[in-house]
Amino acid sequence: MNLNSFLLMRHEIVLIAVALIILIAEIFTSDQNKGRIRGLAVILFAINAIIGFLPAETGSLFGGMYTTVPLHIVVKNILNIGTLIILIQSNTWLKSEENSDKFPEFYLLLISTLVGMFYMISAGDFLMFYLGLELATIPLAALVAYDRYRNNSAEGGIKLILSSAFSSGIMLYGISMIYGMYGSIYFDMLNPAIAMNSLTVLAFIFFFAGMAFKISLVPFHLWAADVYEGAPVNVTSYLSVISKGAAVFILTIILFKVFPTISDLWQKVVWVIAVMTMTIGNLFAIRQQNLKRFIAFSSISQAGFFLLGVIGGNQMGMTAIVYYMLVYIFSNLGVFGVIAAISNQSGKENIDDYNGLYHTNPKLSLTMMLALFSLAGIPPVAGFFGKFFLFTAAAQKGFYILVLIATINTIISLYYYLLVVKAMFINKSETPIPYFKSDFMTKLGLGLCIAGLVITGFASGVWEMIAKMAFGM
Amino acid sequence: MLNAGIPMEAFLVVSTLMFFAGVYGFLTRRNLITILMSVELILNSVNINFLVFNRFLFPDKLQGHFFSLFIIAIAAAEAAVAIAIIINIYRHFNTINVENVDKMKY
Amino acid sequence: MFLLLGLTGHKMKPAIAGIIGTTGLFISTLLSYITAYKYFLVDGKVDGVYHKIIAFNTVWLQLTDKLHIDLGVLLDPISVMMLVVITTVSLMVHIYSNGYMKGERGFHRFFAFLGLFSFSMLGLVLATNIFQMYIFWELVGVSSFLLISFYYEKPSAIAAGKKAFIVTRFADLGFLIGILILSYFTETFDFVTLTTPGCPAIAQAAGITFMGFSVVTLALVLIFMGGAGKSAMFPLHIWLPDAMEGPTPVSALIHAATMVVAGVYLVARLFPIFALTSPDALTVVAYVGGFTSLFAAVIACTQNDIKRVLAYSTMSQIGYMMLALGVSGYGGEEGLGFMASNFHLFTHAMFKALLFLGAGSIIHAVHSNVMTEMGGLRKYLPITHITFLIACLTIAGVPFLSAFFSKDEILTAAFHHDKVLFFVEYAVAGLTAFYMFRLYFNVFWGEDRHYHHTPHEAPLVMTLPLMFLAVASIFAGYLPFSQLVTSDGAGFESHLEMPIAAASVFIGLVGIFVAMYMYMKPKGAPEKMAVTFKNLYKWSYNKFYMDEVYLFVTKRIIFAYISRPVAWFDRHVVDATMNGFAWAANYTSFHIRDLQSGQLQKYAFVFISSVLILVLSFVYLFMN
Amino acid sequence: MDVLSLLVIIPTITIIGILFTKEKKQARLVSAIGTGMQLILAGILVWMYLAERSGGNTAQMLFTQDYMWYPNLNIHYAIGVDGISVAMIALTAVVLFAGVFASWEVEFLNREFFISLILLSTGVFGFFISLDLFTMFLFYELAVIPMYLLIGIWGTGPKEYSAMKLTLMLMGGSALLLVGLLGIYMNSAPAGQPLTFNLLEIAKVTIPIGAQRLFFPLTFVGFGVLGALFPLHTWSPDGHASAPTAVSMLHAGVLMKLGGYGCFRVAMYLMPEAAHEMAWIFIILTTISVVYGAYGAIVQKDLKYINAYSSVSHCGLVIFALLMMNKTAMDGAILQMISHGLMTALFFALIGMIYGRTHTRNIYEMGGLMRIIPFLSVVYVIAGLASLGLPGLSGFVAEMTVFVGAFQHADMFHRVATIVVTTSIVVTAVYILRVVGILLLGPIKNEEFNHFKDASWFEKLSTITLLLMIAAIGLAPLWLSNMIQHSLVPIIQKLAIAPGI
Amino acid sequence: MEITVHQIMFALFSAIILVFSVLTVTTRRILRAATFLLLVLVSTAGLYFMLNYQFMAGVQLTLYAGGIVVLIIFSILLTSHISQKFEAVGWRKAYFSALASIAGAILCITTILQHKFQATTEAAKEIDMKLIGNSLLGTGRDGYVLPFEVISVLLLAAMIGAIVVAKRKKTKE
Repeated sequence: MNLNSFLLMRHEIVLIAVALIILIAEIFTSDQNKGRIRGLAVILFAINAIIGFLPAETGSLFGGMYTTVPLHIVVKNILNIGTLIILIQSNTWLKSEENSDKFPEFYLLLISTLVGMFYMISAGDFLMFYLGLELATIPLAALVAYDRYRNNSAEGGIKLILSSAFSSGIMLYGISMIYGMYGSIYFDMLNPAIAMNSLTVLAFIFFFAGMAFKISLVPFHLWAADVYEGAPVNVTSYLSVISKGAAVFILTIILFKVFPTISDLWQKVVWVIAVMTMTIGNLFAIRQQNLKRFIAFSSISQAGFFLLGVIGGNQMGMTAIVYYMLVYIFSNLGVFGVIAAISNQSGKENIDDYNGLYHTNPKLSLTMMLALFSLAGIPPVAGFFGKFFLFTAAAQKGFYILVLIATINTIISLYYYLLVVKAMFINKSETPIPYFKSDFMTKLGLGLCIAGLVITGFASGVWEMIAKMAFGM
Repeated sequence: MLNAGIPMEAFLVVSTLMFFAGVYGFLTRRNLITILMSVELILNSVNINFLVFNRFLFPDKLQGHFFSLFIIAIAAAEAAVAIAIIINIYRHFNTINVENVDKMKY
Repeated sequence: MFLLLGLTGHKMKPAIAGIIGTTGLFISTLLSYITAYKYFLVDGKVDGVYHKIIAFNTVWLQLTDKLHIDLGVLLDPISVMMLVVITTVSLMVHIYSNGYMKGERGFHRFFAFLGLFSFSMLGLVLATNIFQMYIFWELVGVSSFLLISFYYEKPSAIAAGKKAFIVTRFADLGFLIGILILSYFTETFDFVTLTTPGCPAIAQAAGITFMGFSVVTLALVLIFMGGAGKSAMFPLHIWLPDAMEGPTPVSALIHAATMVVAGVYLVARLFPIFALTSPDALTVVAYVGGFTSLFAAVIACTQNDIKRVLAYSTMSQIGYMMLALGVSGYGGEEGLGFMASNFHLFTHAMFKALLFLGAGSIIHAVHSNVMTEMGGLRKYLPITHITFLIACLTIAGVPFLSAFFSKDEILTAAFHHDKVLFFVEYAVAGLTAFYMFRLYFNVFWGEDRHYHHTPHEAPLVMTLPLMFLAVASIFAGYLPFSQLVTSDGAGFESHLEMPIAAASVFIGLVGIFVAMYMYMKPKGAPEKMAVTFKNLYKWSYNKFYMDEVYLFVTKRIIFAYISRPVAWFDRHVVDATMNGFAWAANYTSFHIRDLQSGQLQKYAFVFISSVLILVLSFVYLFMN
Repeated sequence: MDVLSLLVIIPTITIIGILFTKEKKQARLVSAIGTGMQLILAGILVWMYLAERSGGNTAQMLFTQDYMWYPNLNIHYAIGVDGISVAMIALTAVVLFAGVFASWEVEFLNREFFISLILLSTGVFGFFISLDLFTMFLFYELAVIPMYLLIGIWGTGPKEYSAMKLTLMLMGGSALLLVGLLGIYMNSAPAGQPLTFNLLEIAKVTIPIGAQRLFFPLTFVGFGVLGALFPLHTWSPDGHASAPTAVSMLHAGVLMKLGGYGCFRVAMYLMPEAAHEMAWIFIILTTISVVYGAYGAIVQKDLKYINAYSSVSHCGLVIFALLMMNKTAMDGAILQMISHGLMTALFFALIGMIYGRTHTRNIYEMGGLMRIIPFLSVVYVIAGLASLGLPGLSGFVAEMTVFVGAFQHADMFHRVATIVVTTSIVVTAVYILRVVGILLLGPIKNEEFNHFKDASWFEKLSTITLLLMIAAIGLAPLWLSNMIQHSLVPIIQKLAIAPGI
Repeated sequence: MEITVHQIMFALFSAIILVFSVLTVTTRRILRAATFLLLVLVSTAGLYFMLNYQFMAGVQLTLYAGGIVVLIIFSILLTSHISQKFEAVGWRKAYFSALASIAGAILCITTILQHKFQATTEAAKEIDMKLIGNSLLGTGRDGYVLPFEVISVLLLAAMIGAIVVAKRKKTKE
């Protein structure tokens, strides 16, 4: 073990460094100059994201507690990009008066949760996994409750932290049983050992429930909508995009790495859960008025689509998941970017408020429409490709009925996405949201999303790269 | 061995019962703080599991032992944040009755 | 060789003025005369038989490897004869219309339609294959529709046009299915192949039976249905009387002389198959023809609208022709009926066109076509009067006028074949004479009515065709038809059978005299008659309620019991099911909302119970 | 650049061009130029195609291009055309061109309107040139989705409801289709060889019968929804009734053809055994469709509803004919697609123009239009005649080919179905004449109507373009029929090899 | 089988744990609940002693009993009156929760009891502080330096989070 091998943990280390620099900067800047920290944070994070793309070695550290493979790096980079966009988007909001005394903490908390996710991704044993999970959750609860002046924010925070504690309790119970049965917490030791028996089933399901909670799969999703609604917009986007994406990926690799011997079991579980998630998420989304809540349910159902890749249980599925994660980041952040921009400007978050938006703010509406279409899986935006590949992955394993249910669910989801489109383009309003000029950061954030949406699909290179990495797994 | 004559399953039964006592508490208590206490019960029972397994089945490595150590640490951190939020809730709602914290629904 | 395709040019021509249309048709007429001349006289018979000549043929649409629709020109005795008939009558009508339609709105349109019609009709008769015939058959139907609804602001005209089109369309459906069946079994559309006696395709198809009938019979009956539709045979006749809503020249052209005989032509065209393969089908033709002729004659006796009288008379006469075909055999003497039918077709075209144009002239003068508003017109309309009288005499079968010959041939053929039909026709001959002279006397004799202005004779452009046709009506009977137009192309000697001829002349004269007695001077006799045969009169006056039956079928059954329920079903069942899915989604969505109660503990409860349920189900799923 | 990709590129460039326009006039001018070029290109394509064929090129697909897109999944951007696609492309170009002129006077958000319209057409063109099922599906969805906005924003009546219904039902169809396509993909190559989406490649293998039984219905119904297969046609009346003129034209005229085209090009071509096995179900459904649509049309009061039901009937005939699986019937099906595309587009254009004047589509509120707007009325009558199958116009050619072809089927069931289907020609006549009678003929019902002006130049251009095509096909169908029949050969062969029931 | 001291101790601790666990979640006085929790935690430490995990027992006592419970009591004092008595739990909620919990407990226990854990083959290790220390800072397999570092980040983040959330408004004077 030498210094060089620490570079394997480059992503995490750089992130922690960024966090520390921000912390130090906060301490040593006067109140007048604090505003610059925002710029600093974005720049630092951008640098971090770029560093992430530098070629890296792979391997494992700490006796297998930390492993990194190319695919991990890809996923981390994707999460970096997503977080970068969120940071850019949240700039306007953090500028506001009410956040003036605490916005540097926002960066700290956000980055620490990202670190948690990175560790989860690279975890080689259940302990690291659990620590990463908590690191990705506890500060997040603080972030949800960040907006001290709103009841909803606090309510969201308490709901998140208590239910996550509850779920991690259940998950730990499962892990403890696995440990008891197979005598290790290391993934590489467990992998061949796990066999099918009823206690394993119990333990697996307890564990799975914990993960499902994190991804907000039905029926473990109930916290999600309330928390999403309560949280500040940018935190919601972080929750629904980065946190969820990471969790899905982690679930997948754990299923692949730890439980391949009982894939019969978990494929069935995932099947059931996927169907429920897609359907119930959609059914709830239909009748939402608050856009954040709306997107909360929509992203619940999106999580169900991710499971189509999970159930495939092969490289194809893995690639599809990672690819869709990227697409999903762009799409959902596009939606959230618009919601945030409008929410910051006018405080309006209801679908009805968006009536006639196209006539006053055409560019925002178009962005929103493209992003929604991407979520619904409509060409030519990237969501189409993402969904298609997910379906292909599931179909490859012969889960045609599941694919059929999923495609039917895309129709339901299309319905409610179209409701928003309808509000913006078709409905007339006496008092539409007036025209406003977005600042540079908002434009940049949305621009990145649009570019991502348009390019990701047509440029097959992205997919190919991920596929190559996934095959290396 | 200090535990001679006591079957491992007995420990597990105790911990499981404790676990579900915690679950019951989580499901029924009205006060947010008591809910937090229930969570502690749950985590505690998990700790017992880890330690028991470690001691009875895999004594030569300390994996379970350290796992529960970290769980305790995390429980503390969690409690800290949770209590901070609870206090915040108290400021907003003037109560910490969980049933009143339901402004967002459907 | 005959440049007949030049006729095609007609349709393209927008017929900006009647002159162009007339001129164009005049050229076609000349061409067709030349054709007839060359075909019958110059080329003449080969081996004593008129051969079918394919003047021109090109593949229009390749369907299967064997089936293809061609466009071409087929010349044989009947088609050449039809050519002459059509061009002649059409030319007359064109000339006549120049006067009749003067000052009407849409004068060009009228000539354009007339041109289209003539083109289609020629295409029909010259068709080399049954599908080409069908094509032009449809075109004829459409142009007929257009011409009937010419006065498109008059609701009755629109209704009549619609009715004509739909009824014939319905009949065409039978035609089409017949074609499908025939072509399926014989694998050809081509007339020459089909009508060659002993054609192997037919012979082979004849062996195949379906529900007890030979498929050929089935096909032929269906095809005859098409013919019956166009030729207004019972029960598909109902459109014809209404079609009189069209301008009178149109009635003359389409509904007297040309289009309505298309059905006869069709049967004649396929005659070898009928006669040789499927006598059953031929019997159907005969009886339908016979019944229609009687039925129509009875109705004609009671109608008041002069054009309607003529329309029913047309039906009756076409019934004659059909019957003649039906009782005919194939070849030589046996084919007397065939010859007679075509003969009658020819003569009928002349005198019926004359009658209609005459009627047009009367209407032109009186501005009404109701008989009771006319009377004593002989003073005002001398030329019309004379020509009309000639026509009436002809149709009544007065000796030495053209119809006398053709009708007697038919009666002869019927007499030798089927006595029942013979007596029917015999009665019809009497009725015909009666109703024609009822018309004649009512219009030209009797008292003067109060006219808005004094009726005056039509201009020369209108009377000239009358005169020409009158001449034709008189002398057409002297054409040696039995030499020219026969079932197998070979000629035979025909001669009058005196007893039959005498009897028919007698019955005709009886009819004339009865009419003269009743209508020449108003004596109230008709009313007495009407009272005596009250029910018969009433039924006949109301056309045996056929229209009502149709109305019932269409309005009540098709509209009320098929279409409306279909539309309702579509909206309230099929569509509602689709909407039902959406509704169900919303409904479920609403009813599961309590799941999301905002209560943290309920969430946890769902969480833990889901976990337990999953465990329970999967443990037992896997342990068993 | 190859000629086929240009078909997709020109619309894209047009869209970009419209984005840069400032004024309404410019926007429509650019659209007109773009679609005009597209029309010319389609013409050139037809010419090139015929030249190639007469030059003795007998490849199944011409002008093929193949670019690897997703090597990992073996997804290509593969394009190529045969006679059928060429015909459909020409149809699309004509209808699009006419559509742009028919919507010349769209005022509200006109740039967006033209963009959506052309985007839709891009999808259609792309669909017809695709040889790769993936790109085909992509273009298919691309063609469907702009409909929502087009109907929702520029439509009339209960436009939001209709737009939503149409979009959802069509996307529902594509949901089934997607599963079907994936199923085909998964069985597209023998074990061990790379899977493929390429149509021609898949055609070379025989998909296992078990898989066929599963995926044929999915694919067929998936496409069938767009082809208004009973009982999944209900989007059609509402959708068409609410859509703006050009959209109805393009949708009924072209988009519905995607359904039929997909049915045989994908479902039947690739899965012939299952097609044989299950044809009877769909024959019954389409027979119902044909007759039912026609009867449904009789009692409608709204012009567009009449036409929509008539489309259900006509499109039902398309699929019906396809299912007969012989050359003639399929030839007829394609002719019917083209013919129906043209005449229904013409109908909708006219209805739009009439509506633009009278502001009602209820036939009982109108009457005597012949006198007021003779040009439009005459064209309407001709369109009507084409619809009821008058010889000399395209409808007749198509219908007769279908009937004769369908009747050639050796099986009694098929022939009986054919006879049932033929009865629709009478019913068609009834509803067409009913409309003509009430709408155009008769006395003028409303005094205000007297002020109407007859067609303006762009309306004339729009209608005459379509009319000419209808007449051209009706008068000289042989070249088109030959072009189609030649291209049908491989499909027929594949169907013929497959064992019957 | 004679009853050993250990068994008696175990029975005692278990009894305390179970009874007070239930009491913790059922008592209607909040401070009592906290006290009962403390008792449970202490008895758990007792169990750890029995298992020969002195270090863990110590941590349990200090961190859990000493830290968390105190934190909880503080917050109780901040947010409630000491003598405050809760209303009784609604019967439906209690009933269903109890049902779920009991069912869960039965399910888990039967499953556990059915399962035959593999008997140990390893020699018990004496756990002294040195071993614990070495393991905690070890970098190889069964070394826990990485979790150790990560949890420090976690604690930092949690601290910041707690501060951010609990910070009062700046007074704008």
